[in-house]
Amino acid sequence: MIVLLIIIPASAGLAAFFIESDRLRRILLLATASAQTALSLTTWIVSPAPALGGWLAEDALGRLIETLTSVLFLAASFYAVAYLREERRQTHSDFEEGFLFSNAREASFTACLLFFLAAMTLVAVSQQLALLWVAVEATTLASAPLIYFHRHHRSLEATWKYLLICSVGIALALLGIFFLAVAATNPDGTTIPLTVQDLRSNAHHLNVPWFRAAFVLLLVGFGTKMGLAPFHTWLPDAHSEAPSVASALLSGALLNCAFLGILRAQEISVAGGLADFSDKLLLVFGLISMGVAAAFISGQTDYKRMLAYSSVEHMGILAVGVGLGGAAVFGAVLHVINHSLTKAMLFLVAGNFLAAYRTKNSAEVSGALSVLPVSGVLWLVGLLAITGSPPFGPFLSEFTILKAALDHGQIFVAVLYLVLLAIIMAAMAAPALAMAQGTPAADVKAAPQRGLALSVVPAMLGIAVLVMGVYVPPVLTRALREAAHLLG
Amino acid sequence: MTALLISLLLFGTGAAGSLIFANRGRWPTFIGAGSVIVGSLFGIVPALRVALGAPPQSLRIAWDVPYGSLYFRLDALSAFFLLPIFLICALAALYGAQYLEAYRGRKALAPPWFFLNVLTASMVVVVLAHNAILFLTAWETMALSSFFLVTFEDEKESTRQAGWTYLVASHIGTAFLLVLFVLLSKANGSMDFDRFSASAGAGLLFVLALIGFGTKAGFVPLHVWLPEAHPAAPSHVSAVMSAVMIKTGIYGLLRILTFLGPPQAWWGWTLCAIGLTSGVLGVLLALAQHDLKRLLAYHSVENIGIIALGLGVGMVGLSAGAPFIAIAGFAGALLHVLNHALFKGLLFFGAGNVAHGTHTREIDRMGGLLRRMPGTGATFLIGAAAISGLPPLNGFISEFLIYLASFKGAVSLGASGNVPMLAALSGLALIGGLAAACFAKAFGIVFLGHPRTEDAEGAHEAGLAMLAPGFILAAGCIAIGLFGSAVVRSMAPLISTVTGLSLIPVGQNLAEASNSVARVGYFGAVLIGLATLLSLARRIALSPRRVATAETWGCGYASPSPRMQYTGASFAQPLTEIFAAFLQTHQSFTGLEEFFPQAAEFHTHTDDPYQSYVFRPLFRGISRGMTYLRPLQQGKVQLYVLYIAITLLALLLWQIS
Amino acid sequence: MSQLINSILILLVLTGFMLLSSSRLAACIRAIAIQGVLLGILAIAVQGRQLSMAGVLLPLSSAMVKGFVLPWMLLRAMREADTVREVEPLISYNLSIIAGTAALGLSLWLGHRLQLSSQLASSLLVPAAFFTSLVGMIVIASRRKALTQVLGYLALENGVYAFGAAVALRLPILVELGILLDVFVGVFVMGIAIFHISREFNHIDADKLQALTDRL
Amino acid sequence: MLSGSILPLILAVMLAPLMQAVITRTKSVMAGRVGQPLLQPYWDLLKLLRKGAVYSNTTTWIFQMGPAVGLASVILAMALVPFGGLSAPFAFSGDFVLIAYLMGLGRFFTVLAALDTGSSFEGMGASREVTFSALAEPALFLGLAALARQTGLLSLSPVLAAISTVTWMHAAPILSLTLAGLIIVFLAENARIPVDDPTTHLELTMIHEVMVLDHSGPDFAMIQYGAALKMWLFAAIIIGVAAPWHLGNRLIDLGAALGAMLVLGIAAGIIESSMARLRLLRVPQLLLVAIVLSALALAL
Repeated sequence: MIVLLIIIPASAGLAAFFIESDRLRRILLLATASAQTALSLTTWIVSPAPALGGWLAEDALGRLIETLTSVLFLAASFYAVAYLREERRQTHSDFEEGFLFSNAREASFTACLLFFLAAMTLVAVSQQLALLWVAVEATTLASAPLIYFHRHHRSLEATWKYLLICSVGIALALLGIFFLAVAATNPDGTTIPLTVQDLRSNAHHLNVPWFRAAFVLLLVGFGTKMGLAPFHTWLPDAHSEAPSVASALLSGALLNCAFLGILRAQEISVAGGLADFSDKLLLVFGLISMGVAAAFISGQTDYKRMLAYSSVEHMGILAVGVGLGGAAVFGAVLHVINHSLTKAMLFLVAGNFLAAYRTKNSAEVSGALSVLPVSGVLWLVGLLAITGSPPFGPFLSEFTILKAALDHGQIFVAVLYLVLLAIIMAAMAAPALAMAQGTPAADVKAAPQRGLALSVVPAMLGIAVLVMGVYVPPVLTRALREAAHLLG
Repeated sequence: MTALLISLLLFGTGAAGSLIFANRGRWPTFIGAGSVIVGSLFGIVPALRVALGAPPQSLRIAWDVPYGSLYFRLDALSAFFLLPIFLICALAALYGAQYLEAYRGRKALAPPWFFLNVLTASMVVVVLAHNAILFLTAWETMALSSFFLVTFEDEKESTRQAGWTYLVASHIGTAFLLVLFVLLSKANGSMDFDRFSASAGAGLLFVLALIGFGTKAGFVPLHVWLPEAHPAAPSHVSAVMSAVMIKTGIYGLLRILTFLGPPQAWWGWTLCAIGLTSGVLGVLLALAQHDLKRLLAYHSVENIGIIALGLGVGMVGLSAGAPFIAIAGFAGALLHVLNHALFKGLLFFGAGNVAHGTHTREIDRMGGLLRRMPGTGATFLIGAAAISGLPPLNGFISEFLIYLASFKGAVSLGASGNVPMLAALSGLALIGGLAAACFAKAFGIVFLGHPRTEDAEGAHEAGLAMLAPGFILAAGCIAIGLFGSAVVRSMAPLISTVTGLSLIPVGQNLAEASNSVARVGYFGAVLIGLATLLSLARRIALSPRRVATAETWGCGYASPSPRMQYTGASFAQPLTEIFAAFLQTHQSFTGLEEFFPQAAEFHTHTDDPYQSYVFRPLFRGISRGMTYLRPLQQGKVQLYVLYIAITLLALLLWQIS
Repeated sequence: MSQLINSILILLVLTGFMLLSSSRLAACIRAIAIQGVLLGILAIAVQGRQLSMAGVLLPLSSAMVKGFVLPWMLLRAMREADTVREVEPLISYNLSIIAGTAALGLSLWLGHRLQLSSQLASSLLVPAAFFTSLVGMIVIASRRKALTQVLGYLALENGVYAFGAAVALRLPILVELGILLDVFVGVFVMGIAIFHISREFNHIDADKLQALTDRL
Repeated sequence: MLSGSILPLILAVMLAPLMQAVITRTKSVMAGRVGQPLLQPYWDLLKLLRKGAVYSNTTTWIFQMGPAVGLASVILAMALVPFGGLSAPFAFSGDFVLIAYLMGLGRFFTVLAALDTGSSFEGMGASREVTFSALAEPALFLGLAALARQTGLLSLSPVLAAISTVTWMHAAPILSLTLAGLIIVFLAENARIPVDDPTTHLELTMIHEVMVLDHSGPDFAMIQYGAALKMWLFAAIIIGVAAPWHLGNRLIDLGAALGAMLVLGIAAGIIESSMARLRLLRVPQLLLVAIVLSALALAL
């Protein structure tokens, strides 16, 4: 069953390459996405048997991330189909510099989407760290072409930076895994296998200096992919240049997968009683990320970049949550879900804005509420949700983290956390409100959104965000508890 | 409780309905306004019962969010705050139903009705909530829905600016509340109010509450959002926000006090100081305004200041173990909460009628409206007299109680306690005088004399639905003014909830205070009688005589013109001169030159000093500081990889060695 | 045996300096190729007595890929993009070498801090591997051409692999293959990217890629 | 219901105009003139009551209501003021607050009536009136608070009853400070020199009188009478502090009080004829002095 979760999208991706007819391929995309979601939902009822001698298995954490990924992918795929239908034209004129450019072959785009899904699923379910590494690197390779969908120099630049920086980071992560292998080698030469389960159960036998080094390397490596400052540098470029549906997946799903890599390391360090060491690092980088995000969000004129930096901020929040430990971990895992839903919605809405206003400069966007009523409302909802105001999901998770910080007497962390959140809120609200409200510029005509999905999909996500704010299903709570339990 | 739940349900359905039938002509108006009115009628009954001493009711339902539970509790305190909420919201709905018609065709009318229902519901939940998560959710929902109502006319730049200020202010205020509630729940984990305990230093908690709730209530200097937001909003929304929404801040403060145990003296001193600054600065800034609704907004700051003074006096009394001072002080403050709701709602409705009739909010462009809008004028006059604390109206009753408490304190408390009392005394006196001056200006310039512009010339009276609320509230002002003693006596359960004193002594002290109030009431009645008698007498005296009408005597000046009348600015000028230091009024004057001078121009404009000298610079500074980090994102991939390398090495050096 | 290992490791370090100091792209590519081959040998050498079939085949294949396939691809990319065959560093060669020396010192310190328990591996292993990775990063950070940055990435990868080859004996084949595949595909994709870059800018300077920034 | 004697009220209603007459008489004597008969104010009132009236066609019912409300409020305030050892008809704790605010009510309506005419002169007068009264109010309250503090009582009649020559013995400085403050308030509230000049009507420096320019006939009568009552009220309080002879014999006490009133009236007259009006800009300073004096009295 787990294998299916990986085989289905992979093979579908392979098929997508060679299918000529657009209709058929789109149907395939939707079908795969639906099948994947259905399958991953069934794993909640019947937990699947481990495969490859326990290398592929679903623990609470993995299942959570995997389900989230496939759900987001389902949403994204519906959006993508409508989006691709609109992008069918041969050449497009760039709205920033006016040159003409063409898009990548839709076939390869779809294929890469599916491979991307397969890779992310593999990340979620692989218990063997080296395998997990392989999967993470695979996500990079599969998603790079997505960023380069619009064939012009800016997207190319973004792609290049993404590739290079992430590859470097991931290479370091590999070194980290090797260090871990060393740490897992007992003096008598016997070694602990590199599966999370074994490492946790034997965590106390790990060689501490090597493990510390390993953890540092893993943090830097996966942190690069996850977008922790100061390794986040690829993130704003990639998110702002990729087509919005890709941005949504990058922010909503990919970052979580990278985060999972760090979480695995954290699991081990917690089990090994080294929590206070790894917690410190996570706290430091979490706060740094929030600070950097605050700095770049204030006065940010490109609304897609603004969203990207907000992703950096929220990755920071996740790191802080895990670093605080205790109840905060629960909050962090919950925040993974909330952030993914909200941010995916925001990016999709941003895509609609982009289509209607043909500019990424928030100063040139106004009156969205009257031009694109649905998207406009969702934009405001997203803004409020992402800045952590009730009654939306992120508030609950962010509050849980804050509470833990104060309960643990981490006053400094709590204060800094609140101050940065406040700054970011104030900085995001100004441009975001100006975009939604006011009267639209004369030349902007209410572009009739042809594809219904373009507004329905974000609306669905918006509803989900709202629901998560007023009702966290007990089954989910239980899963979150379980997951948090792994992380101490 | 069930009645309250039903009313909440009604608000919910109203909200939903007004959206669902958004493009069915007048349906949203009927549904939205109807639900608010009917829901309020449902809810006001149990509120009244509990406020008058019925036992508290509570309802706790499990809620599947972290730390959350749907825990509602209706005790005397919540009930007391529910009354104005229901009353004003219902009247505002009635008013809005007609007021918003002016926008039909230009704007979608469904959203304001949706948000009005949400706002009402959330305010109700705020005062009922007995669980922090529930409270915070309702609290922020309240802020957001009112935000969307404020930005109803979002095509105006000023409105958007006001919206942003409001949103940011309430968000930051909420941040303090988060910390406050977490610290309160620290002792025994649960976020339910009845599990709260002031484990951490009560002083810190008090300060947090003061800032967090003070932002909503509009304590100086946290009031800056208020004079922006209230004028920007549609008038019925301004009424709701100013009359009841900001009072939820006072409610929150009182609710928190019930967790903190016996107050320390310095809390009372602090509140007195805040009240004094808010009151005096509020009324001074109000004096300097030219925009009628902005003027009213600053008066909200002033009245919040008076309330704070009352609370402060009460707390000093409580900490000094002087029950009468405590009880009279709190009673005055709480009664003023109710009274301010009445007359401020009335005034904002009146201001709405004026703006609606003249298409301007500039006081100096009005004049002579009393002849054109008799109903609005009469009610506005009553509101003006009431807010200036003049007998025989309700404003005087509450201020009288505070005076009584602070006189008592000045007389009986030692040097330890009587400084705040004297501050309260002279402060109240000064505030009272200035408020009277300000409303003499507001009413006199707007409603009396000649119309100053065509707008004022062509003003027309508002429709019935926009007049009725004013009359109802005016009746309320008079009623409390005459029969205040009954109200005061009935406040015993409330006061004992707030002060934690047992019911019997509270009752006795209230009875003592209400004796004086009763006398005041008699005097009010006699005053009305005597005044009518005298005016009848002069009518009789005049009846056989010749009564002529003529031009106003211009002291021999041949051809006076309406533009020569005293303007609001010139009326307030002597006072604004005296207090110029606090106001920082900007003047621009293109003077008279030569023998045959050209037309000269004179402008005065008073910004909020805190806004322009504290907060705006602060925010600008922060964002400027932030931009120093921008060069990090150079665009050079080489640099980016270098960051990684350096960080990695630094970490290794830090962690491995 | 350890003599052989040590000499390989020393050669690895030397190729690192070669990469830093040589001014011609082709030379750099050659250095990388040599590293690839060395790693293959190293991987076999460390296994000492208990040689397995896979234990030989895998290193050989990796040596093939890293020593011949990738270099060939890169040379081809270089020709296609027919640019200046100069490395065009951002910092002088001497400075690069000094940086390299510093890196070497750091690696030695690290090797001193982190002792390998496994008796097979030589004490030089950690420093050499780490040094190679650092060299890779130095190259990426200090060179102008996109192509050179790929080389840097390969060097980094080689360093990691060297370490892996030496210590992670029991890494399952599947994983080894996966890693190898990833490196290969990665470089392949980068090659494509370079191809596009050269077409887009008819130049492969990474300098040209500075449009996206938040400078004010 | 009735908590004291009705007499103080009756005396005030009857004798109030007389006090003004005393002041004017003193002034004319000082100026070496014979001066008008002491009953002149009464004749004036009667004459006004018998006249018709001219209303500006700008004005509304506010204008006609103003004088009635003004007079009614001052009469009611009077019902709370004791005189000559007799406690006021009504007394309850906090009643001086009511006194002050009844004055405020009267002022409020006088000001509105002035603004109702739309005349810039009356507007100016109104503006000045509210300015000075806003400053006079704290002074008054602090003064009253000082008295309350001194006696430990919260109602005017008992307070004044409690002040006696004995009190003066041991609290002379406090009482004299308070008294000074109250006298300044008295001058300001009753539009006397040095704050205001009741005898001129058209100078731009006018305050109170210019507000009532447009009133005529019975309305003006009510205003004049109200002004007289107001003066009596303050005077009564002042002598209640300054001349606290309570010998027990009601008649003697009353006579003493009336004598004190006479003296006060003459004193006011002397001040007026010996002093010039202050420049308007100085008036606030004078009132601030009053505030400081009362505050000092409290601090002692």
